[in-house]
Amino acid sequence: MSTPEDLHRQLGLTDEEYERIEGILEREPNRAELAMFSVMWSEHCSYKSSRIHLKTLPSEGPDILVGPGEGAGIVKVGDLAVALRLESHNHPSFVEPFQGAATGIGGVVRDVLSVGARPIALFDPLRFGPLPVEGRVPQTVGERNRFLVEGVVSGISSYGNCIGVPTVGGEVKFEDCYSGNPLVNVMCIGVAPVERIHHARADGPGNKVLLLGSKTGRDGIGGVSVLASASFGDDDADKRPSVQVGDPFTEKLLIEACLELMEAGLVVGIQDLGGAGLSCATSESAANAGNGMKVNLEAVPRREQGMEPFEVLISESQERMLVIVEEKDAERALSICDKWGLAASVIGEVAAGGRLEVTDNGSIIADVPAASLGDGPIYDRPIQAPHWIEDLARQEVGASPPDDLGKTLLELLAAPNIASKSWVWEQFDHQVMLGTVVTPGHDAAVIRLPSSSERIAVSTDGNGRYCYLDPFLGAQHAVAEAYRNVSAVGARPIAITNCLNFGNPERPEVMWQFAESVRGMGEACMALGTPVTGGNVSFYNETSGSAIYPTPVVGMVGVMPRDVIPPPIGFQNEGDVIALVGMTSDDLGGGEYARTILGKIGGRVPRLDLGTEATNGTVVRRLIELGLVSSTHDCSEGGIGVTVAESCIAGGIGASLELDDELAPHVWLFSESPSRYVISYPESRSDEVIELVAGSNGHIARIGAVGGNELIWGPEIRLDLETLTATYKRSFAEAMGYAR
Amino acid sequence: MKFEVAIDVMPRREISDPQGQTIERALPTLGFDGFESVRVGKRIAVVMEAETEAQARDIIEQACQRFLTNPQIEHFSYSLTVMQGTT
Amino acid sequence: MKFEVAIDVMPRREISDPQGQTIERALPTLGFDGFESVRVGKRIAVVMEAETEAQARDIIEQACQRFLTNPQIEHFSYSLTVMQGTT
Amino acid sequence: MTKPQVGVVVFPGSNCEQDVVHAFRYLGAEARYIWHHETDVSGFDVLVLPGGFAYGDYLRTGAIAAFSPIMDSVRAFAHEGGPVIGICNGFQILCEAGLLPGALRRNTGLKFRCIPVQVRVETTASPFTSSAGEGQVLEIPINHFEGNYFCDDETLSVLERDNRIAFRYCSPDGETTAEANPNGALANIAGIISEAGNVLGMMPHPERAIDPEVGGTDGEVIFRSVMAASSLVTQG
Ligand SMILES: Nc1ncnc2c1ncn2[C@@H]1O[C@H](COP(=O)(O)OP(=O)(O)O)[C@@H](O)[C@H]1O
Ligand SMILES: [Mg+2]
Repeated sequence: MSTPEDLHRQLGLTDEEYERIEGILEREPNRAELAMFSVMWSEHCSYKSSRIHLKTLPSEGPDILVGPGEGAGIVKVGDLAVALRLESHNHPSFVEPFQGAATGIGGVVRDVLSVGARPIALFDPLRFGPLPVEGRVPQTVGERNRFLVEGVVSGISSYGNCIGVPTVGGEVKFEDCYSGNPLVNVMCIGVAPVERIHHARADGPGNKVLLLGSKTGRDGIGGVSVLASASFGDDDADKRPSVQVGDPFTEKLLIEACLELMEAGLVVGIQDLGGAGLSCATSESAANAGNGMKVNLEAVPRREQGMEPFEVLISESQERMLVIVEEKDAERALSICDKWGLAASVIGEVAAGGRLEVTDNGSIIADVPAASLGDGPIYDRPIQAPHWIEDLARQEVGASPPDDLGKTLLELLAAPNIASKSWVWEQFDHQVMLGTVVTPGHDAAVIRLPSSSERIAVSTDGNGRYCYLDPFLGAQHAVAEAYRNVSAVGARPIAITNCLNFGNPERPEVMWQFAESVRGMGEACMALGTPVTGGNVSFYNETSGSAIYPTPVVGMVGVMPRDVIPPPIGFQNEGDVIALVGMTSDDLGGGEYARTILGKIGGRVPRLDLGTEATNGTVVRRLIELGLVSSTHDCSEGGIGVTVAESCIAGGIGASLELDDELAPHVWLFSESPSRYVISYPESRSDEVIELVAGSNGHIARIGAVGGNELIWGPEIRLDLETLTATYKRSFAEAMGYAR
Repeated sequence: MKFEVAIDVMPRREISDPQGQTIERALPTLGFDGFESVRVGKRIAVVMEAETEAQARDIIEQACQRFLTNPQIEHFSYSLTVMQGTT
Repeated sequence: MKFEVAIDVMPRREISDPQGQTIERALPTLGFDGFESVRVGKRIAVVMEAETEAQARDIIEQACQRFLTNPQIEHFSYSLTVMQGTT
Repeated sequence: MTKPQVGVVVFPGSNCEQDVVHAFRYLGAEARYIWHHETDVSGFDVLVLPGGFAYGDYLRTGAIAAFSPIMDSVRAFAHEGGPVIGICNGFQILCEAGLLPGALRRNTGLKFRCIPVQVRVETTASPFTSSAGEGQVLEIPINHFEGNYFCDDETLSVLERDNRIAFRYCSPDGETTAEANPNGALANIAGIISEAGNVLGMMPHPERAIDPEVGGTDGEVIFRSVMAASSLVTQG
């Protein structure tokens, strides 16, 4: 049994934090209040360790309508507002991969809905420990990893497909460090007329507060169960589910009902219920409008009997939204919910004066200043560069060439990190809404917007291995690669959102990785003109004291006019010239060749010149706009070798590459120098292309020609298309245990 | 010996069961009254060979715990009968 | 009276059951031996109110035939118990 | 000529209704939504039950939706000879409602599949395929977890005898091979027609193969056929 004195510590609050709460309330908090503060002031809700760093990210620009702070960031595209949000659901997905990933989709969709946007696309950047085929981890660990991939993909498929929002892109990457801690990040894009953006604001004292969606159960309150065990005995603790079950059907109804409420002009303010449940939604929306709120807990529909008031207050039950409406509209709002078969009830009203007053059948449960819950502590945690950074950088990777370059290329194409992920995205409805102009499997997804002359292109990218070796540079690479992917389909990048996955921030090395990553990301975004519209921080990604690679993931949005046609990544015509935009140097460090072929994690992360990145991206976009190219493909993991092979496979046609006399063959083939694109165009267009690139200070070199049904490079590589295709397309399914 | 085993896997009570709830709401609209709660789980029907009943039970319990159910969200029960003419 | 009803819905025998087959194939690779056949169906657990047991059975049978199962591919059986203290 | 009037039924959980409406409008028809609680379908020439997850696909796909109030009107409309198309979830609902025989079970691969497939037109003697060529191969996407068509032997022989199999999964050159079957469907069946010939259920999504900007145009022939048939009826 815990004593009241150390209750706050068991809830994760420090003594100083507790004193601060007493100061705010001018008395001791009661149990419900303590529960609310402990959840709201947790790292997850308060961003207390990350805030001072996140502040430094550039967040303004001509295309930005709403920056960090709302449910989702918003950029302006033509007459439309495009909302974007990237979130993590790492831990829940480790515990129960199917439900964890499913509810992750549910959460990020509600974030986008909460700013008034209709969700139109989903992305799923994923990181797992290695599959058994790689032989990098013990068999049982590999099998567990495979089980996680299987479950996470099914969960996303089940939830995303049911709600009718297409999943059009993502990543699946494998590194040893994610075995005990997979990363399940999910991104949602939404769209709304500019004039219909909504905010999480409870304006207008007297307005009614509606709770709609699923009933409230004891979900997600495991962390504060000490409160109950302190008062009711321990056996109660197993009544609290550690896993939440998603209900995509209710989510779909929630989307339609909320959009109908907004279209009918009934919504004064709206907020999703996520972390900290009602506590957060009520206090935040009230505080955002400088108001308070009166909440009657007895009006909250419950899934279970005998719930304690504090449980109702902090429950994280899924598929719920809070909507503020004028009193006169409450009836109509309720009837719209009823039409969609959704439970809804008035649970309180907006009050002047700034206090959040919670009652349950007349008795006072909590009475706190609404703003104080969101106004948590902020820490400047100590940072220290880890001692191993320099050793890793000094590692020698790839001085001597492999015996058989052709075999090496095939091994890379078969590697789970590189092989086609069609096994994954074929389980996702990526076509519903008829907006997917460029489907998964290309550099970026291209989505057309309803009645608009613009389209958007979106890519998610992140390279944990680079960030492990150099978090500053690694984070810049994440931004640069996204920039390249978006440019490769012809779109002008305009903004990013991010999800920053790190270890325990109380450890100075982790905090250093975080600070460096944020600094790198900020500089890259500044240089490439893509401000940060918001993001999400996931700390404490570690098992038994060993942290994941620092893994910032970037979701980038670009725009392109409807009449610009995104080129395919596949080569198209016999005889076309293959050229490389950008320069290749010895950049095997930290790359896929070093990891997969040599089994080494080390070396120097490729240097990155952001000016060159911008120039080359601009050049490629210009080439696309003018219709000069037959294909474009960004060149990243696995270098020119993998990129050209992918273009052959996608186009169903071979290529012969010319020898390069400056770099060693394996370096030229597999180096991951950034800022490069492999393009192809008709010989007749050669002069125009070269002139345009040279005139923009870009670098372009002819590297071969399209044709035949083999990939040929000097005397050393001769691979027929069928072998390439089978290797690339089947390996992932096989690694997952599905021999097809 | 040959056994017939019927395993019932149900969502744990405190875990929400959207499927059951949706069916529960649908029943009265289809003219079926009186239903107070509906929960949906799985039934797994197994025929197996084991030396003894104790061994059969042991295998079933292990298979349930480790593979057939997820104890985080489900619980299971089972009944086992000896198949006639197989002893 | 209040009744607890457990309805078992199984795929019909002559119809293949890929889910059951997949589990059947997976079990030995996980070290579980002796399984000869596995079939997967649904279990629906119901609490209901009815005047008499006969009425309860009638409702359940109708609900199963018309709604809870698809007789083209499934068959059902059920067991019903009176809940204590509710007569 | 008046435009054909297409009614697209919306169940809670439907999610392809906007795509179907878009596709018909793109081809020059009038298309409107019908909420599942409505019962009046007068004025429509064609009814479509679109894809999605009506009632979350809980219990069985289509099982709950089959009891929606609109279904009696759909039944009456079909009874009077009006053309009805069920696509994917719509097909599942039509089977559950008894408007088409058989049932759709889980894909044998136990995975959801969203891929383009080829189907062979098995009959042109239907209002849904009259503009197609017999044996023509169409590429149309599928998007389902439960598309594994099943019926008993007797029903199958009746379907075959009466020319009521509309489409079968096939290879690009028109062979109905096992590899071309994406879900284990009996006899590679991708779509069937009712006894009276005016109700079509199919798993592939023709509405996803109509607007060239987001997929091929092979689905067009199906919608065009039914539009032509309905304008014949309208002009009557
Ligand atoms: N989990 C996933 N979900 C959906 N699409 C995916 C997923 N993983 C990979 N893809 C698709 O495969 C393409 C290639 O992935 P990746 O190799 O990570 O791309 P790149 O190297 O160009 O960033 C992505 O653009 C995406 O469309
Ligand atoms: Mg790419």
